[in-house]
Amino acid sequence: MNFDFTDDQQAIKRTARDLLAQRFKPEAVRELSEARRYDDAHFAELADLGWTGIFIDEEHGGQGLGTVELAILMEELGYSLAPVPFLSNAAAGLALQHAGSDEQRSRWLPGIASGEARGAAGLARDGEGSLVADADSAAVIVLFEDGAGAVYEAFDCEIEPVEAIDATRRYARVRPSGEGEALASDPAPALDRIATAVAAELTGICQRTMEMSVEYARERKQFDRPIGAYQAVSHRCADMLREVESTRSTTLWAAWAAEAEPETLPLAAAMAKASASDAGWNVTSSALQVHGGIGFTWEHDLHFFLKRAKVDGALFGSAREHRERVAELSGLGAAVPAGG
Amino acid sequence: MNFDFTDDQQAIKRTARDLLAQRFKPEAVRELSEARRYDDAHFAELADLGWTGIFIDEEHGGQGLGTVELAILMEELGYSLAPVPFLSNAAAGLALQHAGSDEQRSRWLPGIASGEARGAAGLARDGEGSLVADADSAAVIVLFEDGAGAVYEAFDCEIEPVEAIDATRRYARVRPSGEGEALASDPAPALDRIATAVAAELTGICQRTMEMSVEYARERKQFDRPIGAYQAVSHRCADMLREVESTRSTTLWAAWAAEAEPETLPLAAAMAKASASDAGWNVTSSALQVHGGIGFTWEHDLHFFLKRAKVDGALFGSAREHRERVAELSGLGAAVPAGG
Amino acid sequence: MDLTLSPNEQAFRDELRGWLADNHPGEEPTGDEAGFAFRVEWQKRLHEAGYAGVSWPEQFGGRGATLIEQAIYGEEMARAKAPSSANVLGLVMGGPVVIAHGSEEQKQRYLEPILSAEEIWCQGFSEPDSGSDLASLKTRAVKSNGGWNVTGQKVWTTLAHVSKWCMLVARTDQDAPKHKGLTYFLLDMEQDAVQVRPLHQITGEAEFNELFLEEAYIPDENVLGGVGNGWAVAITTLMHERAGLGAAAAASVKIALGQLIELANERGVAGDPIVRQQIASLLIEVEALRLNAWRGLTAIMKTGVPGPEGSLPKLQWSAVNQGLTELAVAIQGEDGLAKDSEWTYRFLRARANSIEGGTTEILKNIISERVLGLPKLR
Amino acid sequence: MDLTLSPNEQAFRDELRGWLADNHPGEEPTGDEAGFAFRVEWQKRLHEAGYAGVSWPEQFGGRGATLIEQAIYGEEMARAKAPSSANVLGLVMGGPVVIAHGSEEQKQRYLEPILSAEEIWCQGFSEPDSGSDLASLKTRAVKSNGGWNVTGQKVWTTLAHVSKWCMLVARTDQDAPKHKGLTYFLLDMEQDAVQVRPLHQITGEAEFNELFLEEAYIPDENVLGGVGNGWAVAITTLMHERAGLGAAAAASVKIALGQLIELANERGVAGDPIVRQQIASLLIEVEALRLNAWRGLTAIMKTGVPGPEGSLPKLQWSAVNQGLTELAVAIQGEDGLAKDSEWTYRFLRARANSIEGGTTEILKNIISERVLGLPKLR
Repeated sequence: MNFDFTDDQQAIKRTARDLLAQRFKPEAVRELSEARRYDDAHFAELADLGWTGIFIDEEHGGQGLGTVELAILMEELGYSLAPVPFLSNAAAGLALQHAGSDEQRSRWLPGIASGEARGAAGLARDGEGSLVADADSAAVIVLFEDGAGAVYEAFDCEIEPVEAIDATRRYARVRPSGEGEALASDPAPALDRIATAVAAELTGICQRTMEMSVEYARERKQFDRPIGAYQAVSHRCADMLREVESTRSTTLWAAWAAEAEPETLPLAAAMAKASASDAGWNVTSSALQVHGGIGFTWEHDLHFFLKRAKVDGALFGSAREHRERVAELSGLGAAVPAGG
Repeated sequence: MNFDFTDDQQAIKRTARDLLAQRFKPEAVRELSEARRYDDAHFAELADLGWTGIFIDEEHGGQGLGTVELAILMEELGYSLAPVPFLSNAAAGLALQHAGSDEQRSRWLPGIASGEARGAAGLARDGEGSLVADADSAAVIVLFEDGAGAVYEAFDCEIEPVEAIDATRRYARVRPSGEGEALASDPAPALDRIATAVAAELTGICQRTMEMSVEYARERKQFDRPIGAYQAVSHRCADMLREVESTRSTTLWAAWAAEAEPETLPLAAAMAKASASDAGWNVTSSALQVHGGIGFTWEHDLHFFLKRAKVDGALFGSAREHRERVAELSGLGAAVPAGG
Repeated sequence: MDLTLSPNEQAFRDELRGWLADNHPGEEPTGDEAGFAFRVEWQKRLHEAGYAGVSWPEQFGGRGATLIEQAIYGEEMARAKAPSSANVLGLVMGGPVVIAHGSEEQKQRYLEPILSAEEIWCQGFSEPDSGSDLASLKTRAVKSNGGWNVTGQKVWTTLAHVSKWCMLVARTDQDAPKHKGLTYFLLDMEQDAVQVRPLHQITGEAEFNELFLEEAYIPDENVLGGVGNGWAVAITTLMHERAGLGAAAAASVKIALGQLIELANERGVAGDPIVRQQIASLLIEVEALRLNAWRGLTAIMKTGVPGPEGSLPKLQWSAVNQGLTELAVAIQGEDGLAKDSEWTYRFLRARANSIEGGTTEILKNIISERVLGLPKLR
Repeated sequence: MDLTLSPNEQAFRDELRGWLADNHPGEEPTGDEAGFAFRVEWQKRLHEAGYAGVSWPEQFGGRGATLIEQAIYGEEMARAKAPSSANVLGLVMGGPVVIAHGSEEQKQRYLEPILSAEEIWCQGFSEPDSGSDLASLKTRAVKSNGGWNVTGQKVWTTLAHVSKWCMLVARTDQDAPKHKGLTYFLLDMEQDAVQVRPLHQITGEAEFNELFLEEAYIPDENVLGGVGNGWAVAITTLMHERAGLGAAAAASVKIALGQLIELANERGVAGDPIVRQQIASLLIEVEALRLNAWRGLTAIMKTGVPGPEGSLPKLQWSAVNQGLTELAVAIQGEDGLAKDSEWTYRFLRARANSIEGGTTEILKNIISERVLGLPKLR
């Protein structure tokens, strides 16, 4: 029983923390976000480092590592709030890696791993994806609906950009014209990994905004005391820690289970995403309250984190939807459709 | 627009506060509760004062006053935690007064008003009342089920005492043998008034336990400060005030509407009971946390309040049930049966 | 106890309601300048009808409305979705503070242009380092020929860019203790020493401004309430900011809840047991807020002092408004996250509700210390 | 990262699980005395099998189990619903503190009877006026021929009525500052100067006692860790109280959640969307608690210091246990309010969870000051 990362995993985390801190200084994140654009050099660099293919088979140009390594990267990408089309590409990769046919994998995974033909993925309703991250720069798009997945060539889809409240990432509405090609197998193992990856990103966002809050609460003085000396603030920060660490624990558990204990993955992933979606909003909005007026200004960086956390909370299933899944997997019987 | 009580109403409140403070000193409440018994002299005195018939027509031996006056008494009875079979007798009286036939009223109301032939009332399921206050000392019992009400002679019912967690009041399971006699009209106006009366009692319980908490937080010192100087405690007390005053406001509104604006009563009563059921538990359990270890001891009086608040919260509908009713009355369509 | 309106209150409401039906100017045009011009016109019309400064005594051009009438006024304006007045701070704070602390000359000079919206007012209290702790403000005023030179920075000054006058609190005595040594000034915004910079909020809009003062000049006659009395004068202003707002807030939140219920029906989740519980909780909290506000007013009118319930509406309003906008966004799922979706702005804007006009933490301090009598944290 | 048990850990668990299957003594008999005798027998059996004091070094009759093994031990005991040991405080606190601070003689004298349950131990720390603020305790020890006379009152002393020894902290120097001048004693309970009075809790049971000391005598050789070092010694005891409890707590709460799910099915509300959300939230919180506890242990084993997550389990346990018992009562409606209904006792008992062993407020202070490094309130 050991929660520690291996030396390799620790190296990945350190590298990611250092590199992303340099590439995505607050000014850089702000500039890209205000323009709602990416810098291709950023993504190219991550691809060269092999991050984009970290969990993809070596035969398809990846590193053949697992979901734990992906989660480590995702947490750091969330911590740095990197505006880079990584998550959606990884999501498409996970879909093809874990639910694609041999043919589908050998056709798409190399481009996803190298970043030369990126993928995007999202949930669909009536065949249409209403909020798919980075669909506008993808070569292949995977849409999930009712426990099935379909693969589309991007040029077979009508892709209408959507400006979400989260300006650190590009989103689009995706209307496939053709039928697309069904994923070969049950997409659940892929969806569970994707949910885990989003939970990891949220963990990083929460960790960062908690640190910003603690830092501010130490410095900011009101009534001749640092506000962090008041329990209204300090206990709020303690509650943030509870949510951050609980989300990290369940997320690492799910990431570990993905390869080491697959029978546990569905429950662990649902718990991780439910916990992360709630924490994402609770921690970032609580951080805004700690910062007071300044945290409500555009000039302060907090809102970029808060808005991405809000969107991440909904991507690939809300807290409520994942809790419902937890109930179903825990002896409470089949789900009752919302609306009774 | 005026929330103030009339001079008469203020006189009733003052008298009740003073009298009950004398009759129901903490030692007296403790002694009666630990024995799970009443002192008949107490009830007789309240009957002589006309409290038992305060809302009953004069022609039936009552004072012909309204729900506001009843609510004033109920709040004070809750504040003093008087162990006396008042609520259930009043509930039966409200049922007969507002849903009984002329014959039913003239038969039962005089005994309820004088206290010589007391009533009891409760909700039933499959014809059986599982927790009816003071059924064991009642001459007439009213059971409500599925929007209808039936009146039973006590001797037509099997009455099995139930020891509830609330030791300040006697309870029983009621199994009618006969059919009973249906209430003449829709019992809703009666049930709304009963819910309002219970909400008023909860308001008094919350007010009292809030005062106990504030008092304790002023006196109790830890780390060389009164604990009330710590925001973890003082903000907890501020939250108690929010719940107490909000419950009082909605309860007074419902009590006023009962006679002055009947079309508003259903919504107001549901809001009052929902608010009161939540506040009853939140405020008393929060008071226990403020008191710390001593509040967890039997020797401290707090638990008597906490336990009655818990039972009152369930009597005549839980917070959730009344919120569901609020939703139904507010443009969200018909209720969906719990369980989907 | 009578929760219906008295004949006089009824008459006041019916007259106002009728007037609004005939005079409502319709939707506010988009664009800051057009919107502002529109609100100026609207205020002029209100003024002509005697509906500007309803709380002001009649001798100063007001209507001398009772607290109840003021609350009715707020409710009716919200009900009718009437635009706000261009000079809202002048009407709600400026006028009342001049009436309470001003000299005869000051009353003659300032009051009428406030009512007519010819001179717009803004408020210069908060500073970057003085948010909740107002008395720690650093902006300093130095005596100089027949007046004062003021240097410092203010923030959250709504309307500063269109204002003629700023209610400014500055430190005139560096040596006096925190709460002493402050003075309340009326600053003429039309001078180069005053720089206004828009302050963008997380919604992207610039509802507020920052104010930079570099030796701005204020003549002695623009001191309000006497040198060194700034704290006392400012407090009365803030009192006026609170009074009667509860009822208006409740009315507008009730309208928002109605829209939320519409949304739930449109989205087919009105039957969802969880959504029903959430909306019911909000409905109950709003009703409690409304009733607490009215109870507070009747207590003041009866006893002169607000009851405990009067301290709650601001707290409740911010919680309810945040809760209902969050729920509205949640109900829309992914659609609710689009930047320009109907509810998104209100959802983001609501985050400030628990900060502006007294943070939730400060309000709970006030309740526990002044209402419950708990010891102050020393 | 490997969340499976290592071969050694696996072997430890399998051996224990097998032993429990063969040796579980069944249901504890009702009645305090019968129950206590039962737990004494049970501890003797554990001791014979080397399962008493698993955390103690082998040279002192323990098993020298790693933190992980201690956690496994806690989990397995909870899983098997094994009774607790009669001398739980002696095993968890008494032995470890004697081992850490005791002299050779003291180790010889005290350790074996703790393991064998021949001498029961209790803890005399809290006082009526010193709950969270332990260092303010007033019980005073005055030097007198070859020992100390102790006078004062202690509270929450579980097992005092059957104890031979009390871990007592008393003030030996009235003039020294609060945290100094305290001394840690081993008090012989078998003397008239020690009066034990049962303390009834809101459940009606008397799980705790009050302790009244009137010039109780303690010989010098019963001082532990030296005169004046009481605070430091007591802190190590409290540390031992925490370590490894998280995993055991998670295991027992998981069992309770299983019973709650059964109840929901029996009562026909397992399909209720609201109940499902509530139970799911509890399941998630328990899993997080379990994982945080294990993460904390692996962090200590790797680095020697607990990670931030290690400070959370007690906080989470009390919230979850209160939440699940409240929900169990709510699900039963009016039936759940009967004094003797299955869940009622647990529901009322749970109110103390956020107070005993460190109030939620104190734990959040510790987290914000020691884990997050926020300034201490001065």
